[in-house]
Amino acid sequence: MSRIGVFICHCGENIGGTVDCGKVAEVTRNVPGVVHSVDYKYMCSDPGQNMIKEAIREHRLTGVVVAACSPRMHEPTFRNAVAEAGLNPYLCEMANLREHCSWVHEKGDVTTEKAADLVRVMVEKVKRNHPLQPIQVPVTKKALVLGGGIAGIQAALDIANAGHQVVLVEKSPSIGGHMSQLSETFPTLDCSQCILTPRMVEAARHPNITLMTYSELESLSGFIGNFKATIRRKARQVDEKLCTGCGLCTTKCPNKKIPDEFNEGLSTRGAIYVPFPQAVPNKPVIDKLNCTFFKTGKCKVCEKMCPTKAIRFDQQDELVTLDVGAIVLATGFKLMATDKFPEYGYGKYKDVLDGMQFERLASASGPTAGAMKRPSDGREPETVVFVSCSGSRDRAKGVPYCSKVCCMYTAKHAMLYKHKMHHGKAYVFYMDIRSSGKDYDEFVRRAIEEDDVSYIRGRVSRIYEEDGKLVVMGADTLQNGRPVEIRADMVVLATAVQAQDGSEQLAQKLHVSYDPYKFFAEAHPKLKPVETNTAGIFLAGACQAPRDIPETVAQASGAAAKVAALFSKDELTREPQIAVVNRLPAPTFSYCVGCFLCQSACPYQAIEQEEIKGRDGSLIKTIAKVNPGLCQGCGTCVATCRTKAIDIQGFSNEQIFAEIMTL
Amino acid sequence: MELREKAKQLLESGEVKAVIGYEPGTQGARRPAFASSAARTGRLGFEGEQNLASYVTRKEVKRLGRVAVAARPPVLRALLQLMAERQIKEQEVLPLVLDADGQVQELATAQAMEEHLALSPQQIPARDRELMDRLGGMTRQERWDFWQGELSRCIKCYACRNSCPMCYCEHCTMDCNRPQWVPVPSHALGNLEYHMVRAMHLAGRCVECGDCGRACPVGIPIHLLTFNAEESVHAQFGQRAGASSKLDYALSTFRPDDKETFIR
Amino acid sequence: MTEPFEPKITAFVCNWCTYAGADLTGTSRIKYQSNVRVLRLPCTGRIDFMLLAKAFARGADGIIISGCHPNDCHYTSGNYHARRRWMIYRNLMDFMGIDTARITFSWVSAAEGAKWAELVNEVTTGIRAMGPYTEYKQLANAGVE
Amino acid sequence: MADMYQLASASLDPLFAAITASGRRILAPTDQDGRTELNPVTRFGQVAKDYVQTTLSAKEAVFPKVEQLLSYTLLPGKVDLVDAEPAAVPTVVFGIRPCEASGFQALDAVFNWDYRDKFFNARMEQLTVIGMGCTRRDDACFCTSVGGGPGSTRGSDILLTPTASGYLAEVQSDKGRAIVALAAKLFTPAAAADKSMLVALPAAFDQPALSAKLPAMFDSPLWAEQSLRCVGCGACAFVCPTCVCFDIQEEADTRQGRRLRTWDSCGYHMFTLHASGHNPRETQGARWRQRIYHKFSTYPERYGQLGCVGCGKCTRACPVDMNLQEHLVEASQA
Amino acid sequence: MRIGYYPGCSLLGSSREFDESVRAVSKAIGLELVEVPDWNCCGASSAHVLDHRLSLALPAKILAQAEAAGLTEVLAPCAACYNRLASARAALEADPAAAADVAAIIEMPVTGRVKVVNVLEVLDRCQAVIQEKTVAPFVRKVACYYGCLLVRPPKVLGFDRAENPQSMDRLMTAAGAEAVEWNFKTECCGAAFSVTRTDLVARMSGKIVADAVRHGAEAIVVACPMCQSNLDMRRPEINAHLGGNSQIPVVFITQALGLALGIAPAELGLQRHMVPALALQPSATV
Repeated sequence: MSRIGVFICHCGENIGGTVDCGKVAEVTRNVPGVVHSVDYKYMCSDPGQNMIKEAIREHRLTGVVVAACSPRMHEPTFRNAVAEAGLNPYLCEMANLREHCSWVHEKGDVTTEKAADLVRVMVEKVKRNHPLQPIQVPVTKKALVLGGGIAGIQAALDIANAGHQVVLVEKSPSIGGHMSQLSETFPTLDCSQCILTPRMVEAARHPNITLMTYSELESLSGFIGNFKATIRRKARQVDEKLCTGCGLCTTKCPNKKIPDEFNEGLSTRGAIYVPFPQAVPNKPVIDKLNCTFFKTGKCKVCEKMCPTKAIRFDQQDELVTLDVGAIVLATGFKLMATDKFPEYGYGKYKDVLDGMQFERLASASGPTAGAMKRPSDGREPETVVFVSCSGSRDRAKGVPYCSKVCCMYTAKHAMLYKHKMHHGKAYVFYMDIRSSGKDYDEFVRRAIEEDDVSYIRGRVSRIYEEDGKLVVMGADTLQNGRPVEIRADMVVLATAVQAQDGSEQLAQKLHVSYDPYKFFAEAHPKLKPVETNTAGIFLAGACQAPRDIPETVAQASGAAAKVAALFSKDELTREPQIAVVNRLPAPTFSYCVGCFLCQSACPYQAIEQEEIKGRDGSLIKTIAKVNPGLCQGCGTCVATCRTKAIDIQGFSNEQIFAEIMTL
Repeated sequence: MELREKAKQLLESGEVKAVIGYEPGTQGARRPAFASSAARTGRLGFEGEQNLASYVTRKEVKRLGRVAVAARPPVLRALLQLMAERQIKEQEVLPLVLDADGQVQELATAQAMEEHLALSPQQIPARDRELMDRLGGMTRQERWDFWQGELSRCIKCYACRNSCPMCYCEHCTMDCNRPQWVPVPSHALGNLEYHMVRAMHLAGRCVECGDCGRACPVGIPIHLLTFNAEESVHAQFGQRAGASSKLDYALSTFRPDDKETFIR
Repeated sequence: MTEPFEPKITAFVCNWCTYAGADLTGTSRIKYQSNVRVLRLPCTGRIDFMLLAKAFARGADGIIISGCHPNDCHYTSGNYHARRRWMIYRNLMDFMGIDTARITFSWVSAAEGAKWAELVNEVTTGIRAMGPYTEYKQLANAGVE
Repeated sequence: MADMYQLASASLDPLFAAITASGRRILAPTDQDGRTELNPVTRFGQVAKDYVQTTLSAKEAVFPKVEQLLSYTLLPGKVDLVDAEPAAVPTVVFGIRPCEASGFQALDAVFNWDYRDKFFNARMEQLTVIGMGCTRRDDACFCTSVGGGPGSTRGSDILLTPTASGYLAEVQSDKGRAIVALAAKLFTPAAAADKSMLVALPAAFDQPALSAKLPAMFDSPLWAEQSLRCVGCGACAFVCPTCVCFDIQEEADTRQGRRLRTWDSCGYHMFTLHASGHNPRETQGARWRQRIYHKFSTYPERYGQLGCVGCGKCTRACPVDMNLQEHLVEASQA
Repeated sequence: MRIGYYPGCSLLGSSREFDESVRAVSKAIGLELVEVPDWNCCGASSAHVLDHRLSLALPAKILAQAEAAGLTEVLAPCAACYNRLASARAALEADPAAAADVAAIIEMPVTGRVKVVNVLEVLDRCQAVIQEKTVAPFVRKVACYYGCLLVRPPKVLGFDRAENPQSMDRLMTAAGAEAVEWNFKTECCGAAFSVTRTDLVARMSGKIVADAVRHGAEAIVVACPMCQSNLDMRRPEINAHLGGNSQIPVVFITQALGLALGIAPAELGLQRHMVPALALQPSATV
């Protein structure tokens, strides 16, 4: 006969303000099997937890129901408390009176009745709980970091410095990411590459870090502590060991007209190229789509040029499989595509740029060596218009969210322009200026007050070319929407920050969830900002949402800390809510008939065969068996099993059935 | 008669321990018949309706050893599905079929069975199709009343379950009592849930032989329920039970683009 | 004077998306009608069709089943299996004359707190309008002498 | 002691009217699109013509397929228990065959053996049986092999035997007389018993001899062979007028519940399955043997009567045609 | 193909040539126009700024008439009519209460069954036929001018791309023309201010004409009576404002296509323009 204790939490006014907790305690007291039922202001407080522990001893409880907040919040807390009182932690269940009742319903009898129902349901469940033992799984102390931008580099360095192995995978030929393209960085205007390149080099040199550039994740299986990742190492057509990075090969490539990704198409490169001077590794790669040899079968000029004979036209992609215990996602962002702005002539007029292109234009390592020359004719732009929120906060463009970094970099751009062309005129069209952050607003004020950038509060309706000028039609909403027309030489659109291409597919490979805009979703908006819903996979940087550099670095270190914590133990403890196949004494052995329909239903290949043999060794029958290491406890097999031979510990048929029968 | 000689020969040679076919029964009916020795093959024939595949999984029959079975298409489908569900092995059963020119043919391998089946298209008998369409044309309430009327006669004798070649579970859901999923008594709820479960458990597994309906002593067209389940599986997922000895169970597989219209 | 009919609605939800989504509804303090009783399961893949039948047998007037959107299943494919199961089950129930309008299947993600509230309200109002599922409630006593 | 009357065909409608008027419910064979079922009727016109047997037996009238024994509610610290009272309505079962009528005595033997079952008796007290002698038979019939016959009065309160002009009514009991009293003028005393229209049915085997040899045949391979084709369902038991096995089932939620009695069958492998997993009747052969032994050996031993009335309902209901008579003949020849 | 036809007032008056050319082209490509019986004013361009219920009731009545006549789609060539009908339909679909109210006013059911389509949508469907029946390719540079009403609000109309529509360009290219890339495809022409603030219209339409000319267009192709009349009828004021003398003709898409299909200019009302357009006929090209 079960002896259940019920503990109703007021959660201050959160529950108590809506639900008559005393009443609930009284009602549950009369439920058969309940020997103790009380209510208290804060069950999660020490005195609250002590009440539970004492009650367990005093009333020799065989099960505990804590009616409080969501089990997703405090289940561990109370299970620990119960365990400390010597009861198996899995004999404790929570009824969700807060998130699922008091917070969503009005004060009144019906709400109190509902609360009582929720408690009764859990009482009946816990009556049918069984003591469970946590499952121990080994941890592979090697991390996989996807993305070699500042986020990935930072995370890799922190994990490596904690003494663990890291594999840093970057899809492009060099690490560095977007940050390596930036000219200066707000709010300090220090040179981006100057602060980034040392980190890049450090990562490359670090004994614990294995760099895999020009590589991508092919597939992933396994689970926390025990992932198996397959990486595709795309063929560079260059033997990295032999190559010295002298760059001779790039000098004579006949095909020179390929738009340069690093310079955002503002300059061109050859078919064999090093993405940028400070690239890490500083080894060239052959762009097969544009390589004359790969297109026509002739050429091989670079091969002739190479002093170390490092060119490999026959090199193939290779697949590498890695065992890793944790994964950090740091795949970054992209800017909204040009075809989204016909009304701004973006992609149509050479002198309408996006923010990243302007960075290259302003960068000392850029196509103009930092000189302000507009792309179309190389003339110095006398008038430049900066349009913030190009796409951001615009439902019509499918981006209702704020891209966060634009206000700041637009101010920076205007400043950089003014610093290079004191006599030039800079206008900024904006909706609101969002410059919250250390020294951020001061920075914007500086642009307006010291560098006299004219900020116009209003949207731009259209940009068109008229005799060599870009006519920007907009409105000034601070002057009752007076139409504004500016004849500019160059326009810079602060286009929206969007999730990296292919992030949806990547998320599906990794089984992490993502938001409607394909940014990876954190496990909890506040309390688990770097975790994903899939244990062992963490997030860093703009792949989760628009982020500026300081935030990205902070988050990356956060993710690294999580990984380090995970790696601090040799084994990790997993919840025992997994499937089991029932076993009975001979001659039945099990209700399983061995049809193995469950096998194809299992997402984790966790269902194995078990042969039952008689004393003489003869095969009696073959039944299903669950591998506790692989089973994650989804229960799909349970719903598939006709004989009800498979069940889930903690969500068993008897428990769920009783819950239904209580309502 | 051809089957008799074949049976004699198989039994005498010891290739099989018994031959399952049909023989004349009461009131001119045909019924399943077991011949475990050449002497007992005298009345064996191919004509009969029960799905003989339901015998091959019974332990009483398994103990006999390898058996030959007079196999009309539904029987073959059932045998293949049983192989897919690992209840029998190729070498345990020898299906016998009549070929085009009336000769008895052995289908020793699953492949041979699959090929033979390919010749005879699977379709629901016109009478049943007609009734199903009639039901389809009814309002929901009319269908409810129809089935409540029919099922009120059910006495839960389990003739349908026990005649079904795919109902081989030693421990049926009906026998589960922790928890007692389906009420044992044959009151309205017990009957409805029993037949609901039976149909669901046969969805994607029913070979559409209609034996359940044939077996029902009180004449409830319960086979329409499994037909419905099997048909919606075929219509929506293209899979069909008994097509192959390789498991392709619609309800433990999926396509990410499965099309449904009702999930919000 | 009889009091107005209040439907009994049982919801089967997965732990990772819809249960979390319903938590979010709470944290966002979005109010909804209180008729629903939520039963938490690991995954929609775990939801045996018999659970639905039992809920009706136990007197539910309406049922909600909800889990992760396709592609987003925490267990990668539990919801796909569930979807297939429901496609067949729904057909069969309709064929048997069971009122499928009383069962609402839905995908509610951990981020869709508002959607959960909407869903519950729509269903509750809808079922209230349909009235009690009397014909099913009567089954348990029909045929018992 | 049996009083005999003539009953004109035309008198049956007024008789039905009188019975109904007396507040009795009449159950009689009716034709439901091809199936002969026992259903409530009020007019003789509703009664099926020219039938051999109903599919189910009339035992439902006294031993329903599901009946409630008690209900309970869980209260803190105690259980509130309510006994069920059988709602027994005065019932006349009309037109069942002599074989089936005699089945009631086999039921009575069990329900009143050591323990008097209140539910059965309450219904039995309210029951009047008006049997109908057989002018037809089919291949499943073998009443004459088990001590019955097309005109046997055993178990009937009134047995009607078709005659050229109408029916011969043999009134067997006070219950029968009570019916006659309801419409006395319809019954005209009959001098001689005209049973010429009854169908002839020679006995197929020597039952006493069979019963005698059964104990020695327990280990015969015959039962296993005979039962190979049996699928182990309960159809035979459920349609049988004498099969009395039942199961007690509790149906409960977590607060209240009820206890029900429902038909069961010794043909099921679960029937004798022990909690340990051991099953004394592990094979269908053992279960088939049990069925025959129970009816032809155990019953005579314990109750001094057979557990089989030769109605052949089991044979007709069986999905695989396990013809009982045929198997009994085989056994007696073995 | 059979489709409902709602000419609206302009097509009977100031823009008869639009009506004529629509009918002519439809005939040529085997499109049967069924005029909505007993149709009334759509309410543009004043109703929706004066009385909300009226602005819903007027279009609702038209659609109800169409439905009663067994039509499922109504072609409204006038962009203003098209916009009003579609907007009202959407508004009523979204607000059952309003729908009921309006139904009471017009004493006809409001079901939303009848869809509203504009000229470009319909012609777009008939691309294949048009291409095969084209006898005299319209080999000219044209500026396709959609105006503001055909594509906005995108949520309601869901037709083409609001900022950079393509359908007319497609159609003209198919007919042999070269659709120039220019800036004012959807800019406002000044519309109803034509009468009250001619100066304003001159300025706004002026920009449009100028930009079309600047991009080398030989004709402006339109699908809206209001645009057409502003760019055409107000040309003197426009030229005065621009201080130039642009003679670029402004024709309806149906007129342009009509010529390509070999229909006589007169049937297309090509002679009715203020700025001479007859020169556009193929014969004149050689």
